[in-house]
Amino acid sequence: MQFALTDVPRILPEILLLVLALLVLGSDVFERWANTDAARTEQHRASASLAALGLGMILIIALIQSGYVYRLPDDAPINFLTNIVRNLQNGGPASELATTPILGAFATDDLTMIGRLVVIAAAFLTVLLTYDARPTANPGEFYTLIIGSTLGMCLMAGSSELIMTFLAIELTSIPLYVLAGYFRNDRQSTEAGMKYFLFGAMSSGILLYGMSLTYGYAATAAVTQGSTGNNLTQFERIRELVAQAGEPTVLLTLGMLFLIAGIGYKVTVVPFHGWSPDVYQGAPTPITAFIATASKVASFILLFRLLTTTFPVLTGAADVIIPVEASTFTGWTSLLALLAFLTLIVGNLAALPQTNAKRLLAYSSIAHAGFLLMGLVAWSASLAMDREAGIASLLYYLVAYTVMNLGVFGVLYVVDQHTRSDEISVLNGLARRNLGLAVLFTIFVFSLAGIPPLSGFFAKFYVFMAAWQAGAEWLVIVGLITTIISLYYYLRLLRAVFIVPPDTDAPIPTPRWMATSLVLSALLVIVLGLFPNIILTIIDNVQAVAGR
Amino acid sequence: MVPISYYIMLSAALFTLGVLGVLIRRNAIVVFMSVELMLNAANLALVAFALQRGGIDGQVLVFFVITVAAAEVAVGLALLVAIFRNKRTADVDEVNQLHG
Amino acid sequence: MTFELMMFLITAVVALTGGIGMVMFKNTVHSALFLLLNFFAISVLFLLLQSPFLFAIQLTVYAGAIMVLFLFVVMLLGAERIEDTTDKLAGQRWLALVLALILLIQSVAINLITGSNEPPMQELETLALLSDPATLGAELFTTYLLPFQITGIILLVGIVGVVVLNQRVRTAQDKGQIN
Amino acid sequence: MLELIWLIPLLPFVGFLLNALLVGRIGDAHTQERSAGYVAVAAVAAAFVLALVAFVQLGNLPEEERLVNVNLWTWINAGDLVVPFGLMFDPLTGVMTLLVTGVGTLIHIYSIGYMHGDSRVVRYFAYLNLFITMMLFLVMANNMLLLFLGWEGVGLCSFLLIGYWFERKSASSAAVKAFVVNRIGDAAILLAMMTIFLQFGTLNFFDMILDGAEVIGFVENAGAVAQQIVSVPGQDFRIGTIISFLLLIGVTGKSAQIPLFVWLPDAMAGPTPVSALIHAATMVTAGVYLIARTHPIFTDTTLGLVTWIGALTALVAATAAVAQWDIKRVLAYSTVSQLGYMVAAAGMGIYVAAIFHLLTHGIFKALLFLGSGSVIHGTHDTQDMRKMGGLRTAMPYTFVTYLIGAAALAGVFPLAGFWSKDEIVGHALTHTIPIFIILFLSSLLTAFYMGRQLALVFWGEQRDHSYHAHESGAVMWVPLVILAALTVVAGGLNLPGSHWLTDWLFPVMEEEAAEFKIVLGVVATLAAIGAGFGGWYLYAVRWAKRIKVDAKDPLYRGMGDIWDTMAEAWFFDTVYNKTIVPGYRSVAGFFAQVFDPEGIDGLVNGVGRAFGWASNGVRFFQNGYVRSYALAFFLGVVVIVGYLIVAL
Repeated sequence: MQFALTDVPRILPEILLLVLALLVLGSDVFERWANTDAARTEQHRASASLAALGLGMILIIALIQSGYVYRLPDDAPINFLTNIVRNLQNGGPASELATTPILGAFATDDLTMIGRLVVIAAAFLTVLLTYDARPTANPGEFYTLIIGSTLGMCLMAGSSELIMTFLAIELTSIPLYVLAGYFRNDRQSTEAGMKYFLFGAMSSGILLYGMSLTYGYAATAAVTQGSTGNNLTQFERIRELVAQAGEPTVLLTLGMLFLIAGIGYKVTVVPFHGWSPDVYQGAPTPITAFIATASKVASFILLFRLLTTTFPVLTGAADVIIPVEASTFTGWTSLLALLAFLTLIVGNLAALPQTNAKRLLAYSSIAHAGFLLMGLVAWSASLAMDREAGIASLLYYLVAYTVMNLGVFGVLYVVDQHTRSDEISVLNGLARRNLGLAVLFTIFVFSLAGIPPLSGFFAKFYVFMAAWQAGAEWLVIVGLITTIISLYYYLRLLRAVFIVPPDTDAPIPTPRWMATSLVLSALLVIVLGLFPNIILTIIDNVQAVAGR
Repeated sequence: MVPISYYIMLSAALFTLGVLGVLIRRNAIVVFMSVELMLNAANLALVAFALQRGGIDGQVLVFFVITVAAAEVAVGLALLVAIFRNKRTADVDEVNQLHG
Repeated sequence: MTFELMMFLITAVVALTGGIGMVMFKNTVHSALFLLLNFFAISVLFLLLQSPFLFAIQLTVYAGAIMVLFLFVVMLLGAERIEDTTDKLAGQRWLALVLALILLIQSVAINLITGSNEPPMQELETLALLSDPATLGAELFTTYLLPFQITGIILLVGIVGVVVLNQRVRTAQDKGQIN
Repeated sequence: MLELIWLIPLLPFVGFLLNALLVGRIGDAHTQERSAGYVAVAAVAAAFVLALVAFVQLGNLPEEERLVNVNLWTWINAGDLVVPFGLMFDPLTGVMTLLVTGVGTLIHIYSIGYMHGDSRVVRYFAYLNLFITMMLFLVMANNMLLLFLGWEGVGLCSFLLIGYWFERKSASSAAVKAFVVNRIGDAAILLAMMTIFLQFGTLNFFDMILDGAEVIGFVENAGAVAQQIVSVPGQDFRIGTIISFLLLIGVTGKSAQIPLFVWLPDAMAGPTPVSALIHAATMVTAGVYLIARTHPIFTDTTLGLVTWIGALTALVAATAAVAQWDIKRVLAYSTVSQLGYMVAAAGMGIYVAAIFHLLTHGIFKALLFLGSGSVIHGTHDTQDMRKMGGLRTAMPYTFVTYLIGAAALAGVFPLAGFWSKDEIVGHALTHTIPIFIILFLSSLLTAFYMGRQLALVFWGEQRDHSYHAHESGAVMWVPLVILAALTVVAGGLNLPGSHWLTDWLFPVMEEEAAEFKIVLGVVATLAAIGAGFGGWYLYAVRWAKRIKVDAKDPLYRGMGDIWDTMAEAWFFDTVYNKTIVPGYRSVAGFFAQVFDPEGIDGLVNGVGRAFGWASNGVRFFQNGYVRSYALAFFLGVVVIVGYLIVAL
């Protein structure tokens, strides 16, 4: 298997991200060299604007490539412009090439494309948020790390092979460790960085052990079947070998468990979630937003691809019951159902007494991971149609989750910039200090709480529906109950914003680009709620790829 | 020839030792060393499986792991140094300002 | 008992000693040295497993670069001091021990369940091919080209990260006037 | 023209947008206040006119064609789940739309006077317009999902408006309480929607064409499916029973029925026009509308339950209304009680009567609330009736209109309340005797507490002289007069003999006109007059001297604890506290916390505290030590692996 020239357009967004990262790395060098505030602001703005522009352009290129907005007809006239578009779209998910992953390692199907778009958009909005912020030290490096991490996430979304998976996770994580601890003179930030790092390193150990066991099973199966070829790390190959071997052994299941645990830490699933509240609270707010959204999206897509392509044999039921017959392990769906249950309970209950807004939202984000898992649990449905509903609901939820969390953390960041604190009490009387910001905040929080017609509502409704159809009724009921509980802490935030009088009536300014980022997120929250079809039609494409 | 399962068991034992180190040691550097031990244990199992299979892919994975581990160690130690500057300690238990 | 088995047993004992020593010894430098011992043992095991190339990089990268880095940081920070014997988390140690024991038993048990039917060993011809670094190299630049490139990016990002975290900038912020 | 019905909810929405985005930016506070009021009133009034036109046009269609579906766009198209963003207009929706926009317009006008001088009045009108929009979505939706949007939307506006005077602690906690309690009902509605979709494969009410394809509706096809039996281990249920039971839970939340009625009395912390519009005339009747809309899906089992819940709520709330001092709380419990009548009517299968009572009640209860608002306004924010008295001379318009409203509520011939309530009580006589007795008793209580209220507010001497009572301005009493006039004539909607409403709703309900029982009518009126007179006599003549500020009610002497129980609306936690020894608390701390008597309180804080206890347990593990997190991580792994080994 060789890398072909036609593969280049297929990974064009990734290549462009790399180029952008290198450009940004050097960007602040060309600005004034001084330690004055003005010079630092100048450096910061230079890097931020380059990063934002670049990410925006890559987003547009990826959109053109995807063909979701506009698909070049086959009989289009040939000219310079159409040639570019055609070449781009030939590398897109709709082309023939996309049916097989590049070198068996990197799939460029619709699932990857959606993951890419969400991740790059999240990075774009994050960078916009930071544009007007107090300048960071070494801005060029700061944005390079964000872009590098984005690249890793894109790779995670498309990874269809174990080595690639490991490398993509590391490429995502290493910059995030640094970013979480970026304010190295801030104790909370360094603490967040270290906790994230230690936990991440440990999890990658677990993940690797899971990989070795999975590989071991595949190797044993290959030897017994006399199969040859050096591609036992590909998801697809493992699935074939497992299928031919018949009864899956416990070794494979063990490997799968370790893999789930290793990725589970990234998607903040209880009991692998311990690091997340601390890191979310301690990390710089835009980084928290980025970790909570983009990294989770990529991880969920990876988890989905890994589980459904590698371990369809081990799917099982959506029930958590003691198996009646020996030797019937009920598979990863029941494991995930159990984890979803724990995640919902722990995430929502722990959020109740929090006094720090960031920490509260961290727990809320854990709780949302529980809802997201329900979309995966729906894979246990016997009908292909219901399984498709599961993946569609998962992807819709991921998109909605990303925009609303970026927004809500963004508002906190604006307030934080002004007040230098992220306790709930600093939100007091926000409605009087900046009504527009308060309204945006309300939109995001209501969406998180699942109030129609915002996208958060339909997201919840859809995963509930999918899980219900897959036979996880009990989980849906738990989900509904925890939704009611969650309302209590979301309302606490709103109560602070609208009801509790502030210490001071001094207005909180919203800088232009921060406001742009927030308004974009809010618009998406509303539009996706009112016209979910816009992306549901796109998501429909995924089912054809993943729905085997 | 040595049966492959011997290697696997040794690997399991080393992995467990690594886990134990993570759980009971308080010096962040040692915790990190224990993580390296876990990685090594996994590497051992990979190479053993690769031999049994007669394939090269296990070895390739190990190669990548070693390379990435180098990068990870560098970043990790840099973080440790940063936190040491702030707190004058490498004890993970002292780093617990964020909780609740 | 064949020579190979004997070699394996000796190295295995050394590796385990290294691991146990690393976990047990209170002094960080001692732990590091025991880990080094373990790395050596594992590199020997790689050799036994027909992987001379990995043997070499295990020695150079792990035992050479990484361990030196560890020791360097230990010395730099003066972090080699001995840990207190009192643990703030009561019961953590015992819980951890029990947990590790269970984990070990579980993994061994599972390996025993599945590992019983040992498949036949590979033929010598395959083994020779397998142990040739050229095979690995060729694979790296064809089938695994994409991951190989990504490794480069990871190293780059790692360097950037390290520089950012530890570069000394003479600013007001660093003198501790802010915060 | 009927294709343009989407303009009806759009107009108030435009009003909302104008008020929310534009009006707050122009001119000084005075200009803002005036223009906000005008914009809001104009938007709703225009919607009313449109609704009227649509209504007339619908009437011109042949009877079997009186169902218009207007799908604006395909809202959701995900596999099987195809839901349009679609509105409908049929006879039932028609009358609801008219009620919402008509009463809504009057209350908007009234608000201009009532809210005069309030500092955030622009926001108030914005919320009010948003509420009308959402309410219109609720009644005009042609599918469950859009109905749910309206359902949540009105809850949201109610939350915002109850907590409008958020400086008052009672207002903000009442708002939270209302929202959270309603959310319990909403969760049930969500479950109901899922079950409906799973069983019928659709969320639309009626068959229609969507994107050129035939789409079925579940209400239209309810008959066969609803009777199918599903087995839950140990028990067989009809599908319809499950769905309708879930819907019923939602109804008890929104329409304030037992056991979820507790939020409504507290909701009176909002401005009085809000109480009139949302918590009397429109939003709280959404539950009754929902039952009427989806009635084919209700099975006999659930309908029995519906009847009993309605009847018991009617009685419990009526007794509670007797024992209140706050002028608005009397009306609040009275609303709960009257909603009980409607729900009971729906349960007995006389949906037309339920809707009839919904309409008349919407009119006269709005009248009463606005009247009480006028009283509160004229007495400078006094709400305690012990501080009032003798207001009939100071506030003549308010007095006369209030008298008419009270008589209508009591069911005095020939006012609107007489006709609508009589239909329900009369049917109960042929349906189930105990229900009849409960409802009849409740109507006696109704007359009694209205007599008591009239006596306390308008008769006797002014008991507190800290204020000078005055009549409200024309902008406030004109709506009162209009509503009073409507109260007199609204009975004509469904007079025996003509029964126009029954005929009009026939395409939806397919119900025959009820037979009018003249004897019962006479007895009921006489009883109502008697009980009302009794209430008036006791409080205005007999005990007039014993009513003082902060004094106990004269009836308290004879009834003691029973009186307290009534005053607390038989509040379950009061009963707990009276009957269960304090030691019980330590044993079942959890329940003690849930059913804490003080507070919002009981429920919301109780839940918060009870879960707070649990969440502290969760937080215990989040102690900040990485090693603990790692331990939890590996504990998880080991337990799962252990499970795997056991399973093998």
